[in-house]
Amino acid sequence: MKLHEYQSKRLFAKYGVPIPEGEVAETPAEARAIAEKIGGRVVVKSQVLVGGRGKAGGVKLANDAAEAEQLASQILGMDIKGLPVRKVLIDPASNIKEEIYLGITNDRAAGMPVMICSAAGGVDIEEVAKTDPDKIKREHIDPVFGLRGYQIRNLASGIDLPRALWKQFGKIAAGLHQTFKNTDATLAEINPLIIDADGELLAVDGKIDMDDNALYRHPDLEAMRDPDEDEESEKEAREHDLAYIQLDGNIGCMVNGAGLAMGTMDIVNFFGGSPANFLDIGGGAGPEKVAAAMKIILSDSKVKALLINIFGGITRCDDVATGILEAMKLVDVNVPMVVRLVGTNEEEGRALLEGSDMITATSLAEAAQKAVAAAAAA
Amino acid sequence: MKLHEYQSKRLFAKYGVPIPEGEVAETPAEARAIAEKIGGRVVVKSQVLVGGRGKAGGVKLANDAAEAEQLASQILGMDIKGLPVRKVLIDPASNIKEEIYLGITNDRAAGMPVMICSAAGGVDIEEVAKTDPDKIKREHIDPVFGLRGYQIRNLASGIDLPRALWKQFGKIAAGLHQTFKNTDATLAEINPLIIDADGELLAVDGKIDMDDNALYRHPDLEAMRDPDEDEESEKEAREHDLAYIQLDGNIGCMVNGAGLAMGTMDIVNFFGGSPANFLDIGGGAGPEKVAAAMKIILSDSKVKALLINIFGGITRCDDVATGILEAMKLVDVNVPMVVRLVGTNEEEGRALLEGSDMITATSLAEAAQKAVAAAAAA
Amino acid sequence: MSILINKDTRVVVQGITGKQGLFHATQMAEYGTQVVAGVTPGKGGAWVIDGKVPVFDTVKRAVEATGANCSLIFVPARFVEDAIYEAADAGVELIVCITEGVPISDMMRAKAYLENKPVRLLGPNCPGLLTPGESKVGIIPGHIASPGRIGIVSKSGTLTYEVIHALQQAGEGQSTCVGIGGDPVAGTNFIDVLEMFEADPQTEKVVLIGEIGGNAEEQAAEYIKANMTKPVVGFIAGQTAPPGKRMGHAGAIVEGGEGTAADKIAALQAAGVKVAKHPEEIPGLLG
Amino acid sequence: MSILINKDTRVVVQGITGKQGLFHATQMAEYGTQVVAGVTPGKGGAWVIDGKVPVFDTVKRAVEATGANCSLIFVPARFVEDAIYEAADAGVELIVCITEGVPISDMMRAKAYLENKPVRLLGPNCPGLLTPGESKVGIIPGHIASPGRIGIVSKSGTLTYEVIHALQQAGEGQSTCVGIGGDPVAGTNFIDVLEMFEADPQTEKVVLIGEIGGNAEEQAAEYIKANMTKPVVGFIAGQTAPPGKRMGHAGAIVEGGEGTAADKIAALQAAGVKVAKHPEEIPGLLG
Repeated sequence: MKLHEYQSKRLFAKYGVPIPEGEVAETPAEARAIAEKIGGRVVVKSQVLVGGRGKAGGVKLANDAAEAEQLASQILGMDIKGLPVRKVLIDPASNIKEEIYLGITNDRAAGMPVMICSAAGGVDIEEVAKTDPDKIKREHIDPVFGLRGYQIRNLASGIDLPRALWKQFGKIAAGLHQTFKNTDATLAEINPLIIDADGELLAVDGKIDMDDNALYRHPDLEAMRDPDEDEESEKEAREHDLAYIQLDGNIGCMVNGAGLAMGTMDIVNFFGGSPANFLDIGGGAGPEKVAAAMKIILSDSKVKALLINIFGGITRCDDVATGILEAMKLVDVNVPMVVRLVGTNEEEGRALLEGSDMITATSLAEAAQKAVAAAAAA
Repeated sequence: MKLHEYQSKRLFAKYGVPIPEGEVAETPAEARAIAEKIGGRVVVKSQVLVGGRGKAGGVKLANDAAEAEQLASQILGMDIKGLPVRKVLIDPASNIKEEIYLGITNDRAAGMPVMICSAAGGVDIEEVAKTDPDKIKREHIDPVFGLRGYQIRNLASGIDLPRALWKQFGKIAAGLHQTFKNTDATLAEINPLIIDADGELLAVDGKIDMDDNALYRHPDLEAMRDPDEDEESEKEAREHDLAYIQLDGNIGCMVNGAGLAMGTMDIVNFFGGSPANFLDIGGGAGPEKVAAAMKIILSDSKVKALLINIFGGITRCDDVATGILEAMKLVDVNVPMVVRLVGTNEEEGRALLEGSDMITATSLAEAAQKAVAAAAAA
Repeated sequence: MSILINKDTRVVVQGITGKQGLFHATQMAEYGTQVVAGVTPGKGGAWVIDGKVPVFDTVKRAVEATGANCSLIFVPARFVEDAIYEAADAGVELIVCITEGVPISDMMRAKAYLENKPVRLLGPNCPGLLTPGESKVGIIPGHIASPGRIGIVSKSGTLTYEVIHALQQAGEGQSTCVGIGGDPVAGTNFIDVLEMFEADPQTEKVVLIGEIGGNAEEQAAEYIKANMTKPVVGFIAGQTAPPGKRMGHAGAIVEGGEGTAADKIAALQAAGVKVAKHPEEIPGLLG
Repeated sequence: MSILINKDTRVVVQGITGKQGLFHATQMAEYGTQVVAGVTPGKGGAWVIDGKVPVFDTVKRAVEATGANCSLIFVPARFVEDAIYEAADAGVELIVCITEGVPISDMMRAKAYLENKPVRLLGPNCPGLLTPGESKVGIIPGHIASPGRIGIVSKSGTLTYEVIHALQQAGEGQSTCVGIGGDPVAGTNFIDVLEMFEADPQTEKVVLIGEIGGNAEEQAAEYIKANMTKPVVGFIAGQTAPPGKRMGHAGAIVEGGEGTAADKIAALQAAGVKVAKHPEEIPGLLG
């Protein structure tokens, strides 16, 4: 789950990171009022959960409150990479002398978080990492011993930060780490962390991605979820604890296991078809979950054929078969269904489905080919 | 630094450990009032920082408030192993069904704390450890990962605690660990942790020893220090950051380094003398500290000779010599002084003392023998 | 021979009285695995699986009483971290964690805890392992496999079943099938298992099943190039996955251009690994 | 030969701009120790000891710039834990911590951190080490010692000086003198050092100086009995210390009847160690 810039920055501020004193507006009038309160020049920043807002015209500088109102009216309601802009953040404009990158993410290979810092902030840090790797300084954070003072000094020293700013930088780095740790984040970054004209550090942009698996520990953060982040159907899937991602194709896929779901998409593609979605019903899915999954797939009008590929392990084929039958009572299945059941309780599952109106398959290739053919024929 | 029973129990209670609802009295009248408030039978418990209170008559059961007042008047003002009783704790009397021992201390060899539990509580646990070691269950606590739930279950299971009490026991063990950790304790114990007639767990006695080196992190706990714990002179020594312990002999010893201070006491003893104290002036002691140390030693009227043994490492012999000269201006040195200076800046030190009225020595044996002789002659 | 488990492996199941735990413990027992104990705090003293398997309150007691040397974890995600520590401290040699949805931070701590302890963790979010004809520890359906010479190591559970199934159709049995799980931080990685297969006399050829996200496949490719004498066939799932979208497994995501299937396939091919376009191609590529 | 340090040891001093740090760094440099760098956060760029030793803000930079392989810690007690981690992460092989008064809980964490890292910690609350004629790292006065065949390992600083002094009077030089410190939790224990002395060709005989508290001397006795071929002479301080009173060193206390001098002396004697009644008896017992 991703947090908006304004949500991320407020969390950072809670842990002692200095941020601009901005506020969020949902209407141009609100934007004007905030800009008046701030006084002087302000930035109007669209709050959408996607990168490249600036290039898309979603971040603008206003010289006064009237201009802020006018820009807000432009930006609110924009569509940036498919996401509607419903909120803008009005921040006082900063005089930027230097832009620093400061972020924490998990290093899978090391099995621990890593704090990353660069004097070349404000741009795509992955680009810097490729073109100028010496400009990136890293400190791994032991998952139990935490971020230590000397590690922060290593970073400050590594990017040649003026010594007068070390103390302030130390507080910001510690605050960022506290935020990362206490929110079970997978990414927490300040980019840029600026040195302003007064020589002070200020976090003018912020980003937090959270570990969905740890959200149960953070009901307050879960409540910050932006309902626009995902498609309606993806939200419904989440409510049923299903991993579902809508794509552009026309073959609906219902699979158990993330790897097999991806593999099924891949083989559909390999045989010339186009998957309409990724859907993993997860381990041990019962009939209710299967029925919910079918309903979600079929709610996508692009779907011309349905491919159900179940290899039973923790999931039992008879449970899946029961689920299919239940769903067929609740949902009007108006597309051809290709079903493949293999593994735990496969015979029971197949027996349950016998007599229903569906195409069956034994091998994965056969199932994929039949689904591709059915979709093409529709 | 040791905490009193009532202080320890209040800290435990802060971390969720159930304790009797008692209060502390400094006069018999207060004791009566508290006993009246509690109602029924109460225990009157002397609060002194020494073991064996019970055997010394410092813990008594009162049937009513009048008896509590009378017992308090007996106990208050008692002297238990040299310590005056200035406070009594009035606790409601408990109906004890079982007595459990539960404590945490540091295991030096393992380099980590260890939680110790036994169904044979209420008595000297070290005795149980010797006579019936199987009755003692231990779980080492990783200093960074902390006490885990399964470890508490291992203990509960190990002492065959009735399963109905596991949840309550889990909270108590976790609370004890939190207390231990958050106070930087070296010992935190509940003995006994009773199962009362209602089948509830209750911490009826408690003890916390803190790590003196960590007291700077706990000004609130430092404020709980009992001024009666140490001799006046020991308190003064602590104010000057000197390690001083008064003993019964007549040869005052001023030494740098704890090991050498003990070694000096040992050799005085070996040559037939009797050390009046342990005193380590510590590493890098300057003149003020040396002067304070001399003053403290000489404030003990039993001292008949003064043995100064300095082997300079981090401590500089010239600093010590300057300190001795300063002290001789401030303190009336009316006993013979034997001085031995060896090590860092020894020549400068010896030069400074030249001409003063003192006995010098080169070897440790010589210094000890001269001090013993001087004391015997006094 | 096989790797990690065999007919002598004695398994304690943590969370045996839960629905999934009991179902799969029963399946394992039926398969022939020595399921010697279960653990559920507060339920010690019970017996499950036709009254044949004793339940204990703690893993420590279970190990003391039954000599279990392998623990299988089915407890809910929020209890996994503690369950791992408990198993490790009770002295088992192998911990297999089936549970999915464990927070990354929990696993990073657990991994740090296990470092330099004489115990191996497999998973979490993995299907466990199967040594056909000897023992299964986890949820891989036993009846789809048979003993043979192919070792399988995989990030994905159900894809593993597909591959076993395809091998069976081609008449190839398996030495041991190991699911390492698809989470970003896992106890055992490809290289650990490849090393064991390289040393295992029964294993003649190896199938490696990866997926998008991270760079474990790239690291495996380097290892294979430098150290493996046995032929390896690979498959990478997620060639059609759009970047920035998490594909079910916490680890299966293409982030900032890293972790793509194309990169992984290229790395494996550069290491001499034949990479299948879909699972059913694998038997043919094994030769 | 010697153990732990020699003329090639390159020392970085953490806390070099403090009064004690600077005094002893200067003494060390005068003795001939290669004091190659100092560290004080915020003072990087300065030069100390007659402008010969550069000061850095971090140990990392100091090590990168000077190739230091040993760190000496003089920072105040509350900063010791962090200083140890910093030195370890910067890649030195030996950390010597002189600072006294470090909380036990800090040291327990630090010890856990260093476990299985390629670095040795000596101390805290120790006088450091001295290889006469080659290098001194710490505060042992150099001029009282001379090169020779006796290895010394000790819990106590000033007692070590006494013993060195007594050996000198008897015409015996030392291979290396190692102060392990008197705190309850220390980085290096008697056995670690005994093992090194046993392996060191220059060391022919060993002096072990213990004190009341804990059971490190008893463990050392067991080790000596089982593993040492070289003669060991012992001395235990605190024979006249009253129980329950902490004798200066955080570890020097007889608690619950454990850790008495009598027990330790008995254990050493049972291991064939001659135990001196006072320090000046030691040269005679070495034979």
